[in-house]
Amino acid sequence: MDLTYTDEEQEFRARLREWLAKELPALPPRPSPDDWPGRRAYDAGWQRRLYEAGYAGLHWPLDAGGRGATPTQHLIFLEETERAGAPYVGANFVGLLHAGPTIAAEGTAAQRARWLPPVLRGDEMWCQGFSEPDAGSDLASLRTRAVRDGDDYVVSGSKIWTSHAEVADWCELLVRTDPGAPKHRGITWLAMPMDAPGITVRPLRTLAGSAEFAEVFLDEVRVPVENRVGAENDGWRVTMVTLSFERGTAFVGEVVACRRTLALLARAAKENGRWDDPVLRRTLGRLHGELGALWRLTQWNVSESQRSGGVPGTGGSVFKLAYSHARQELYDAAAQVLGAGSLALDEEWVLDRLSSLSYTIAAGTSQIQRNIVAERVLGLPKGR
Amino acid sequence: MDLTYTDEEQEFRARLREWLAKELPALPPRPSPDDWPGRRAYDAGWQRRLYEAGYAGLHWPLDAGGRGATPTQHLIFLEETERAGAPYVGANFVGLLHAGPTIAAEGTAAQRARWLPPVLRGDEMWCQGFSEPDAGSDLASLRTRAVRDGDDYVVSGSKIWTSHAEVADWCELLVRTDPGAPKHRGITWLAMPMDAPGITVRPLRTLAGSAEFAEVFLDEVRVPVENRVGAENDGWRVTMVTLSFERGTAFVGEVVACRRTLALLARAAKENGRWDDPVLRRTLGRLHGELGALWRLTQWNVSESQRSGGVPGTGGSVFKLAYSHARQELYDAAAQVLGAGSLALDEEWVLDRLSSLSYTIAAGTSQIQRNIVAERVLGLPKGR
Amino acid sequence: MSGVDFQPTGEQRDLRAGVRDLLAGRYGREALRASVEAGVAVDRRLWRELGGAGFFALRLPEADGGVGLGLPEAVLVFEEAGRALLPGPLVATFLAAGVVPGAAAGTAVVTAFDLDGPLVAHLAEADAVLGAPALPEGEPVRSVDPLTPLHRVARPGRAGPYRDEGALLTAALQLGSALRTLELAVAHARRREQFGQPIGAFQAVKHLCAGMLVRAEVARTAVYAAALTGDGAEIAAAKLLADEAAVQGARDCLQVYGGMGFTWEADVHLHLKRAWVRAEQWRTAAQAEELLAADLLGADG
Amino acid sequence: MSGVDFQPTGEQRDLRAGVRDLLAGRYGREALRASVEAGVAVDRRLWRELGGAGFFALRLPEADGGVGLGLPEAVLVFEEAGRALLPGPLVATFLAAGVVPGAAAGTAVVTAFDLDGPLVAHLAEADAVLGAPALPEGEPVRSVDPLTPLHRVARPGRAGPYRDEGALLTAALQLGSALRTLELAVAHARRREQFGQPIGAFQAVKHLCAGMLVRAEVARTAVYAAALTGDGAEIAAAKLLADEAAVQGARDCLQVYGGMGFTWEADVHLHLKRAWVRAEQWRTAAQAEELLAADLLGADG
Repeated sequence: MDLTYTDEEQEFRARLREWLAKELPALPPRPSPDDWPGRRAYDAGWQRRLYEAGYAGLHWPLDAGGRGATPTQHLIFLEETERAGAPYVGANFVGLLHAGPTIAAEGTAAQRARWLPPVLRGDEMWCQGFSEPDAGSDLASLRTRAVRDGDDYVVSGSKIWTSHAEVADWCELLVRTDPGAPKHRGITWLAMPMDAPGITVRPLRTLAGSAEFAEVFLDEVRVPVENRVGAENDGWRVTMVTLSFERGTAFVGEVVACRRTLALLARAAKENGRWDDPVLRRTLGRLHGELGALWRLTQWNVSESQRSGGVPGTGGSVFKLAYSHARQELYDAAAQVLGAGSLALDEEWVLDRLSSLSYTIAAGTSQIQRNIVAERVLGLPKGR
Repeated sequence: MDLTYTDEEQEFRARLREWLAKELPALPPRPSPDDWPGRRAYDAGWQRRLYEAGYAGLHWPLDAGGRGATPTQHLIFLEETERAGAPYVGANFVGLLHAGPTIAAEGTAAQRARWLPPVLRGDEMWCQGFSEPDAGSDLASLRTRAVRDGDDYVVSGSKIWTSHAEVADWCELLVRTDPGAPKHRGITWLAMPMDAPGITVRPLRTLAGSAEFAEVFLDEVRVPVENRVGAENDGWRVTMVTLSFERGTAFVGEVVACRRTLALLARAAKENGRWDDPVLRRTLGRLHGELGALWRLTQWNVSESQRSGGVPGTGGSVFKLAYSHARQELYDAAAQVLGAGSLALDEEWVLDRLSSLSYTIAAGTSQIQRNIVAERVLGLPKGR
Repeated sequence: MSGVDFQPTGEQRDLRAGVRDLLAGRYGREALRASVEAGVAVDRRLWRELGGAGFFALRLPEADGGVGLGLPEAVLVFEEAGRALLPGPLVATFLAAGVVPGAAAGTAVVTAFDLDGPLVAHLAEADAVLGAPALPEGEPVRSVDPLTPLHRVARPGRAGPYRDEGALLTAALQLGSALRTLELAVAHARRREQFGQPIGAFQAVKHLCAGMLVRAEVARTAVYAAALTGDGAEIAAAKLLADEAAVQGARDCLQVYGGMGFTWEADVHLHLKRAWVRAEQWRTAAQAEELLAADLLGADG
Repeated sequence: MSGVDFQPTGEQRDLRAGVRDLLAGRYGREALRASVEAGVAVDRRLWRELGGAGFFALRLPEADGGVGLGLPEAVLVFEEAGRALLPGPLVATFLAAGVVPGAAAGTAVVTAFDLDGPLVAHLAEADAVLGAPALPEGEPVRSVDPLTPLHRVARPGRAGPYRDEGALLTAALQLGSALRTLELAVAHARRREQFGQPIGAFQAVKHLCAGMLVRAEVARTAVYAAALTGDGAEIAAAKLLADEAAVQGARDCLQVYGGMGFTWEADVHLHLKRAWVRAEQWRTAAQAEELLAADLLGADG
């Protein structure tokens, strides 16, 4: 057991820090949350800078155009960019962290050559069309149909919770190609061009008042068969394989951000006098301990995936259960620090509190995560 | 909505209070917890005094030798006896509160005449043989067999969690008389004399270190058919009917006792200085609010059962869920008041803390209670 | 019938049902969503209709043009207002009946200094602030609850003698909201299918709903009892328990709804945000707990 | 391999497995129950065997007859001791190695003033109290944990400079106990049938077990990390989280066991009672939270 970084890693961190210090002041101002084209341009610009500095696709394999970094280097990258207040991955999220790795792992040489370089350069953005209104926790029950017609699939149905749909060039789409097969067996993975006729994007307003997501309606959209990654009806496996790219780093930036928020909360409580209330002070102390432990759990999961060569453990579900709970507690504590001020949206923490409500739901509810942990880690039997 | 008592009830309370003030100082000293014959004699003596004063079987119907009191009078009786520190119902529990009411409701005239008067006078004690090692939450899966042989049933099997088995005269026993029937349909209710050959009682030590319960092993015990209450194979219904006698009063004494304990805790915290810790003080304040509300919920349930003529609402499960949780919180708070002193058994609260651990398990685990509430009150569907 | 009859009487049930019907007709889901989209919390016409129906004058003597009922009836009425998510300074206007001209009839809208600190709700929509000589100046502030507009004022006053009754009626609003989110969660759990069965058949969902019910029922008895006794500690307990039932109930409802609960279109967030607002009004959890602690020690000697 | 390798090395895994085997052979379930029935916590022969195996001298330099390992190895060893419910003042004796003669070899039994207040554990069985010039007089007190005898002393001393390391090693014991009660709960849930299926097939039971695992795994990383950094705040976090994992884990295990968990014969209560004891030792939750709060504010400026 060791928590010290190698000389090579420390040098990587130092170079990155230096580069961030030079680069960040030169960035244009951030666009407003509602300015989708502006956000796309901003995110693309940041990705381009990363590309030029050699940080694009850090964790992608070398033969996919990535840098083949170790999970620890990726962890350092995410930690330092968050600490420095660098832009989030934003509209590049799906391309860099999901669709891209899927194509890298399962695509043909031609598909890799077509789709991967523009992602790394920030030239093309992707969105994700997995969830459907009637297929939430039970994702594999998705019903969007694709029927083969010559060299195309003709796709009809609807998708939900699609971020950046308004500005994406491509959508990684899961469709049902064999309605007669067991639900996991009849699914196919397609890259759908977002400018194809028949696509309607409708912004989906969340309880935070913003339209961070969209619904995507598909009415006989034609997607070329050559856009299929993997075999027909093998899309579920294709998608799951991609998760092995995650290597425990999914929440690095968020945990760093939560710890920074907590420190700010403590300072605010000290300033407004609520620090003198032991109930609040001890709550903040406890959160300091919990978030510190979650940072260590991140390092633990990363070093586990490093050992196992990238195959994900079940640590992800354990981490997500603890983290989503701690994050909600963090913003409840923020409300305690603010008192009645927690009712005013001019305080950034109040919006963040609203967003945190999705953490026990999105990407697998806590209930589903507990089932996964109980059945796959602890070996408890499935119900009748 | 009204929380004031009628003149008649206030008079009942005043008379009872007066009687308790006169009677309690005359009681003999309490026997030690391990002195089973002494405890039986003590409990019998108290029941005799109640009988002579006209308080025995207060809530039993008049034609069963009871006083036909209203639920509110019963509530007042339980409240006042607890407040005054009168003896608990003790070894009379099953006779007065379960087996007796069952016989009163479902027994023949001869059975009522035989069994009820000795219960009211404190002459005969009952115990309960329902649970089995393999039939806990799933009580109806009980396996103790009874086979008809002439005028007897021959009973073999084992029972667990039987209080007062060492000193009881009778056991209300559930046995399986039709192994081929659906599990709720093949059960029969028998009154088993505890001096019958083939009965072995083995004390069951709990985690509190005491032998409050026993296991009862039955090896071809002969029980006369005339001791059967209700029809053969109708024992499940017979038992459930009895619950309608409960009328929301089951936890009256306990809630009163919890509130008294809480007041003592506050005083102890004030004395040892821990009252100055807002975390503890607010915890005690919250418990004061919760236990106060549970007292009101008791009154609510009693007045509901009074309206409905004794048919139990589903309020019992709601109450038990809230109460068992609050009781465990109460003793966790006691541990906070005591600090490291919570490790020493010379403090009465520490033993009570151990006992409180059974509250979310006994008489239907909290998990079972939540199922009941969800399915019977809220109408949620049963699982596949 | 003899004895403590804690249950609502027939008249009380009729009153509650009447208010529920009135609000269902006059402020149903469409009206609620319309006021959310318009960002208008107080509809003066509705306010006058409520006044005409005796909502605000419920406790005034009949001789003064009131309905002549008491706090127990008031909490039943406010429970329904909470269930319907009826916006506006209902509690302050109710308490102002007989004190501020027009409050009883619903021709005046009265708010209160019921939040700790400089924020005041519904200031721009109000004609008066309970117990204050004049309306203070205030800067508008974006509110977490779309139907509780907030202003920041320089020198906020105090809720003063109205604090207990304000806390009790606010607890009744919270109770109504808790009961409503429970209904919403149960209805969703019976309707929504995942993995081949209604999600309400899964124990995890069942037990969330059971927990909501337990909290709401305990809060209900606390609120009704406090209305009957008017005791300060019982009111603090009612506020504490009803705040929790409403806030945690809305969060659990959101969890049962899943992603749908995270949308603006679902009403769940409106219940949660209003519950957050009410939890800060009149008496916070910390204040209630301290008050109860003092009562506990005092009661014992 | 490059990079932060937080996982135990092969040697560390072997060490842990070795201790587990040693304790399984030397202090298995029968030995545990025998010492419970006899009411004897410290078995001098076993103590010397532990000493001979290097248990107490683990951190002493090899030149001084020790094993020459560090805190990371120590927490792995103490995790196993916690799993086996090994009784006695293990932590104090470990810390006394190299300080109190005989401690390293297991020929001396050393306890500590690790409880706030007048109670001292294992006083009658001890040869010395860590950091104290002599053994104090004490009155025996009945202990909640059958294997942690208690005495009340007139003038207790302080744990002083040993507090951090004592808290860390105690956290490791708690971690082992939390992992063990999880194993017990899972095994019971797979075996016990109710309503026609193993109770582990019910979501309510599954989710209790999943919660136990999450708490134990978070505590594990906190304990291991604190052993690596030796940082006071990280140690406080480790103690806080491991205390909770052990106490709540034992309670959840009891809930999964149902009535069987309430019996003296089941080991669940022994884990719970020991976890309660350890939670009061070296650093309580309140102390840990205050220490973490101070660190949080200090870290920020």
